Amino acid sequence: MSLELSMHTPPEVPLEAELLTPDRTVGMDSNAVSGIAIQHGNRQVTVGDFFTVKGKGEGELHLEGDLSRVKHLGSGMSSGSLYIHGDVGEHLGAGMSGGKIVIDGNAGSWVGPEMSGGRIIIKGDAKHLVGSAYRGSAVGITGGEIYIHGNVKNETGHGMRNGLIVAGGNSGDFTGVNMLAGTIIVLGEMGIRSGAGMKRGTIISMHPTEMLPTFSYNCDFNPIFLRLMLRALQSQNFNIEDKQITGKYQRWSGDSVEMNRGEILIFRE
Amino acid sequence: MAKSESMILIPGRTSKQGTSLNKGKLKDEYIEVSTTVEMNLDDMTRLKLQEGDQVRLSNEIGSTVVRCKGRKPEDLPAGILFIAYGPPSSQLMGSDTAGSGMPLSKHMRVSVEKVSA
Amino acid sequence: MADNIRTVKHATCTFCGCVCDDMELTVDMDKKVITKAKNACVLGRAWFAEHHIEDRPAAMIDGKEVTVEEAIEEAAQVLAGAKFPITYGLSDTTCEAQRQAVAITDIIRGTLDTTTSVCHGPSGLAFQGVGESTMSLGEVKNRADLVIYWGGNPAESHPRHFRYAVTPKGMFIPNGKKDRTVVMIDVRKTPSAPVADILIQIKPGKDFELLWALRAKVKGKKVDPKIEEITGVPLSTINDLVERMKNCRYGVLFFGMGLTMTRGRHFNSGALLALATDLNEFTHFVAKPVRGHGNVTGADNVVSWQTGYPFGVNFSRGFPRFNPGEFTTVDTLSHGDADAALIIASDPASNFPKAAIEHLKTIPVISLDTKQTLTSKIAHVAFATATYGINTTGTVYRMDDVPIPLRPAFDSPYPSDEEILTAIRKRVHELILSRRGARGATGEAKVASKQVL
Amino acid sequence: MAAMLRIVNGSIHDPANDIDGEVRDICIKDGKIVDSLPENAPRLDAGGTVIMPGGVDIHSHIAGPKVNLARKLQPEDHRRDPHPGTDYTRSGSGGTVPSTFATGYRYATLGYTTVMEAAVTPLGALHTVEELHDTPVIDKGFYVLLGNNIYLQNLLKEGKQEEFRHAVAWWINRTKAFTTKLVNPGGDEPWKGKRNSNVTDIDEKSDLFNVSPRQIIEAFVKTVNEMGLPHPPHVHCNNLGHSGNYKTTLETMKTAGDLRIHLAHIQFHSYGGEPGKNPDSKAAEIAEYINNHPNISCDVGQVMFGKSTIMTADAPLAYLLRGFNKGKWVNADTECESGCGILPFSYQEHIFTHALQWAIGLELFLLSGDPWRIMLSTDHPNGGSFMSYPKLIRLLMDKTFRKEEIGKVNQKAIAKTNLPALDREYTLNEIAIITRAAPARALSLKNKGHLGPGADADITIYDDQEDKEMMFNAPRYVIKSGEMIIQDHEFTNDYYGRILHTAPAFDEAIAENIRPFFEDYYSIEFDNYGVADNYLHEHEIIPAKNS
Repeated sequence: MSLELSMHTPPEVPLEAELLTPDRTVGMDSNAVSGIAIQHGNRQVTVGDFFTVKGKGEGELHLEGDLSRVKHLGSGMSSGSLYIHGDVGEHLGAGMSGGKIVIDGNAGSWVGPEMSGGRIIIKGDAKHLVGSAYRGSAVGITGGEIYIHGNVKNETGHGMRNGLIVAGGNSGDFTGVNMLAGTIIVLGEMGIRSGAGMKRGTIISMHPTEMLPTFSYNCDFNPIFLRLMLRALQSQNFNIEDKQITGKYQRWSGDSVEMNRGEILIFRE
Repeated sequence: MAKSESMILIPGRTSKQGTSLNKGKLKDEYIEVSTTVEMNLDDMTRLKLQEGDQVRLSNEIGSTVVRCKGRKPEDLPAGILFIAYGPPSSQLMGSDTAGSGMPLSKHMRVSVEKVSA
Repeated sequence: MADNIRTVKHATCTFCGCVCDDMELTVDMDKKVITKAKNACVLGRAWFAEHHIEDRPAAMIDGKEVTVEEAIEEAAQVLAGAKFPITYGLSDTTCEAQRQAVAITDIIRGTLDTTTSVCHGPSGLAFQGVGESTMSLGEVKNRADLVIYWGGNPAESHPRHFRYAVTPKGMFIPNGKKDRTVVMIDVRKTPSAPVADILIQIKPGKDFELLWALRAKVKGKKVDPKIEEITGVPLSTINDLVERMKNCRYGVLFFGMGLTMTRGRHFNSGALLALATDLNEFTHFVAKPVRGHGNVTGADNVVSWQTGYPFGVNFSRGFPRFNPGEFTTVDTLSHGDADAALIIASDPASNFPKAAIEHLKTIPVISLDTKQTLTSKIAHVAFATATYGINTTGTVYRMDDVPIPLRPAFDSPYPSDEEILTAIRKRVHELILSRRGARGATGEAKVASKQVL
Repeated sequence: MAAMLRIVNGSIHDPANDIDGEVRDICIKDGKIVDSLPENAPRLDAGGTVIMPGGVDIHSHIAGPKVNLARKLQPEDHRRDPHPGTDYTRSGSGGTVPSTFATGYRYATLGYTTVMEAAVTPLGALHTVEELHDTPVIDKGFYVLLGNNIYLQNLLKEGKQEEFRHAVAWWINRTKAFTTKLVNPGGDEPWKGKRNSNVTDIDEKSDLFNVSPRQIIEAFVKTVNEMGLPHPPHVHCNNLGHSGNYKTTLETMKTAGDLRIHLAHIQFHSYGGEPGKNPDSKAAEIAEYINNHPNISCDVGQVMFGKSTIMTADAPLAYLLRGFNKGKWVNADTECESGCGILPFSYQEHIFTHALQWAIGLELFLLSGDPWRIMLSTDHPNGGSFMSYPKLIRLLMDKTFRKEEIGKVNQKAIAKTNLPALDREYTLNEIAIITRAAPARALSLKNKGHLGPGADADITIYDDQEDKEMMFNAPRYVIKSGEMIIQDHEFTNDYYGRILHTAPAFDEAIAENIRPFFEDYYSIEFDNYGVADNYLHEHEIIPAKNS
C-alpha cells in the first residue's frame, strides 16, 4: 500500500514541502504524514492543512491536485518513488540522490538542480534551469537522469558535471551552458548559444542550430553510444525515428574559449 | 488597409525622459515622452507614416498606441524602433524572467501598423 | 529680491548613478526652491529645479487623508498579517532608509528586492558567476588609455559620466581625452556617439556572439569567419579592437542595459566581465556596469551586507534565501505569489510587465514616494516623503561603490523614508512578537534602544 | 538586565592580572568590572565553568568594500549555512564571509567581544563604518591602508618626513581608523600601472616614486611610533605566499630596529625554498627572531582545512592564486590608495602546500617563546573562518588530537617541518593570552582583555570540558559591557557595540596641502571624503601618546 495525498485546499501563496518525500515518510501512517510541517508563505503549517492523506508510507508516494504552487517536492530524496498527478512547482527533486520522481503534468523551473543521483520523468514541459547549478555555483547536477517529454527552456544542464538530461521537445537558449561533463539530448530544436562555455560533455540535437563562433566542425560520424542511447529512449516512448538511430551526425567541438573538449552532435538526415 | 510590419522595439532611457521625470510621472511632459516612438525615416516612408502619426505596436503580450517620430537612417537602422520606458512599453513586455528576475525589456519583436485617424 | 538665500557647496546629485558630489546649490529658503545648481548636467538641473514642496497629504489610506501615525499603524498591520509580503524599490533613497526596509522584511519574513533586478541584476548574477575586475572611477580618470562603452548611452542616461572617464586629465593621462581612445559599441548611433574615436555598430541581440569572439581572439583561438555576417562587425574591426585591448596600458569596459535587458541577459554581462578578466593576462583591464538610479548601488551594498545577497532575497523561513527568478519582484508579482507590497521610491505600476502590474492592482500596496506615481495612485497606504539629498541627509553609493554623504538644501514638511520605515519597523516588530507570544515582547524595548533591530 | 551582577564560583583565567584558574567573584556594575558590590546584588552561580575576558581578534576581515564584494560573490557559500534570526537577533547568512549580523552574533557565540577589521581603504572607510554599525555585540575598529597611498609616497620621494607624519595623522583622523595598515607596500603601482607586475624585493625602488618597500615600512614605523598610536603599523609584508619569503620577513622586522611593529598573518611569510619552487618551513627562524625581539608582535594567520575566501589588498597575490583553477576572481582598484583581490578558495589536507601552511602555523604557535607576542588568528577568512578557532585551540591544547590530525595530511609536507617533534600543549592561561590578553595589550586597549576593576565587563563563561573544541565552541554565558547577551547558549539580548578609533594630533595645515592633490586625482569632493563625526554613533577614542 502506498501513501496517497490529494490537495483539498489550494494554497494562497506558495507552499514549500521538501519533507514530503517517499523515503522520509516510510513507516508513517496517514496521521503522521498529515502532521508533517510544510511552509505556506511565511507560516509553518502541516500537510493536513492542504492535503487529505490516505494509506501508509512504504516508499511510494502519490500526490494529486494542482500542485503548481508547491515547491521543493522530492527535494533531497534518496530512495522510493514519488508520483505527481498534475502540475508541480519549482525545485522539484532539488539535490536528490536516489529514487524516482514521475510527473504527469508540467513542472516549474529548477527541476533536479544539483542532483547527484536518481531519476526524474516529466510527461509534460518544464521551464528554466533543468538539471542546473544554483546561482553562484559552478557545478550543476553530478549524476542521475532527467527525462522530460515536452519542452524545456533556458539554461538546461547549466554547469552539469555528470548524468543525463533528455528533452523530447525543444530547449531554450544556453542549453548545456558551462557544462563540465555529462550528456544532454534535445529531440526538438535548441535555442541559441548551446554549449557556451562548455569544458567537456556532449550535447545532441536532432535539428540544425546556430553555432557559436567558438565551435568548430570536425566530421560526420555515426556514434555507437548514441545508437544505444536512442534505442533506450525509444523504449521509454520518446519519439525517435529509425534514421536518427542509424544516421550520421555532425560533430562540432568547443567551446574554444574554454578547453574545447566538449562536443555538439547534430543529426544531419 | 493599414500595412503591418514586424520590427524590433528597443525601449531605453532618454535625457528628456529624465528631466520630465522630475516634474512628476503623471505630468503631461513625461507622458508625452513615454508615448513617442522613434522610427527610421525610410521605414516611415514605406509604411506611409507622417511625423506624429499614431501607430499601434503589438505582440503576443499586448498592444499600445503611440505617436511616431522620424530618425535619420544613419542614426537608427531600418527595422528598429526606439521608445522611452513607460506605461506603453510595459504593455508589450513579457513577464518570464528565465530565472534571472529580468524581463526581456529590450529588443522586443512587435508588429507595427498605422492607426487611421 | 529674496535675501534669504543659502548656498550649499559639495552637495550631491542623486538622480543617476554618477552621484556627482560637486554641486553648488543656490537655495531660496523662503520659496523653498533651488534656483541654481552649478555643475549639474541637464538631468541634475531638472532634478534640483523641479523639487519643490507639493501640497499633498503626507499620508493617505485608500485615497483619503489620514495622519501619518494612522497610516503607519495600517501599514504595519497589513505587513505583519501578510503571508508573502514583498518589499521593492529602494534605489532612490538613502542607505539609512534601506537598512530599515531590510529590517522590516526580515522581521515580517517577507521578500526583499530592489530595482537592481530589472536594471543590472543580470550583471549581479554574472558577477556571482565569473567575478569582476573593477575599479573606482578615479582610476579611469588617472590611468585609462582605452575606454570602451558597450550597450549604453551615457550622454543621455548619465550625462556627466564622461567627466570621470573620457575628458578629465589624470595622473598618467596628462592630456585628458587626447591620451585616450574611446570606443562605443551599440546597435544604434546614440547621442553618445560623437565622443567616440571608434564607433562599432552591432546587429541587435548579437552582443554575446561578438563578446565571445573577442574572448576567443584574445586567447589566440580560432573564430568562425561567419562572425562578420552574424554580428555585422567586420573581422578587421574585431582584430583591431583585440590588439587595442591587449596593448593598452589600462583598459576599461563600461556596459549598460543594452546587455542586461536583452536576450542572453546575465550571460551577456558575464561574457563582458570574462573578457575583461581574460585581458589581465596581457595588461591591466577592468570593467564596470554603468548603474542607474541614484542609490541603486547603495541598495546592493546594504542588502548584501545585511543578508549576504544583493537582491531577490526571501525571508519566509526566518533566514535569507536568494533566488532570482523566484524571489525577484517581476516574478513574485506575475506568478501571483505576493499578497502585500511595500514599495519604496519606485514605480513598478508604470514600467513593469503587464502581468505584474495586473497582480499589483489586486493586493494591498504601501507606497513611499516623493511624488505621485501610478503606484502611489493604486496604493492602499500612500506616504509622501521628503526627497533624499534635497531635503534629507544620509548616505548614497556611487556606481563604483564609493559612499558619499548628502548635504540637503532645505527642509521638507514631509517625513523622510527613514523615519516612516523606522516607525513601521518598530510597530511590525511588536506585532510579530506578540503573535509569536514570545518572551521577546519584553525584549523589544531593549533591542530597539540598542538600534540593532 | 540588572546594572549589577556578581559572578561566583567560576574558575578565573585572567593572565593580565596574573590570575590562573583561581575561584573568585567577579563584580559588574554599569557595564564595568568593579572591586565589590553590595551583598544583595544579583548573583550568577558559575560553578564548573572557566571564566575569561571576552575574546579580542586583532586581525580579521569583517566589514567594508572588499568584504561586501566577497559576500555578494558567493551565494553558493551562504546557501549552505543560513543564520536564522531569533526574537532578539536579526537573521543573516554564514559561510566564509557571513553577513554583518551573522558576523557579530557568531563572534559572540565563540565568546569574542572585540574584533579589528584589518584592511580598509580610506575611500571605503565610510562604507566600513556603516557595516560595522550593523555588526552587533562586538566592539570594533579598523586599520586604514596607507602603504600604497600615492600622496604619501610622493612625500617620501621628496623626503618630507614632517609632512608625512602630519598627513598620516590626518588620514587616521579623517577616516576614524585605529592604526595604519601596510599591505605589500609599493606593490600597487606595478600592479595597476605596469601590466599586473609586482615588487619582489624589499629594496626594489619604484620608478615612479623612487622609494623601496623598506623605505615605506621604515617611514611608517618611525612615524607611528612617534605619534604613539595605540597599535604600531600593522604590516602585511611583501612576497606573501612565495617560497623563500622568510628573508623578506626577516628584513622587514630588521627594518623596524627596536621600534614597535606588528606583522600580520606571519605564517604566510615563513616559507623557505626557491621562488617558483616548492616551499619548506622557516617557522623556526621566524619564531626565533620574534622571540628575541620584544618590539615585535604578530598574529599567526593559521590555515585551517576547508573553505576559505582569499580577500586581500595584495592584488597580485590574489591573481596568482586565481591562476590555479581559473575560477571566479575579483580585482578592485581604489584610486590613489589601494588594490584588492578576492577569490573563493579551499585548503585541502592532501595538497602539499596547504598541508605545509597548516603545519607552519602550528609550528609558529608551538615555538613561540612569548604568547604575549604571537597571537591567534586565521586572517579570517583568508586562512579559514573565525568559526574554526575552537578547533585551532584544541590543536594547540591537545597533543594527542594534534598527532591524529597530523596523520591525516600530506606527509611530504609534514616532513618539511618540525611539527611532529613539538610536544608542547598550550595551557588555558596561554590560550587566554593569545586570544584576549595579548591582542588587547598589543592594541593598548586598557579596558579589554582582562577582568580587573575598571575593565569593560566583556566576559565569557565556558563550561569546563575535556574536549577543548567543544568547550570554546559554545560558551554558556557571554556578557558584553555588562549586558547578558548569551545565557545557557541562547541569545537573550542584543547589543550594539561601539567603534574604537584613535585621533592623533597633527598640524591642520596639512589638509590644505592634500586638497590640491585630491582635487586633481580623486573623483569625489575633498569635503565629502572620509568619515564625518556624525557617522560614529557609539564610539570610543583610544588615546594616542601625543593627542
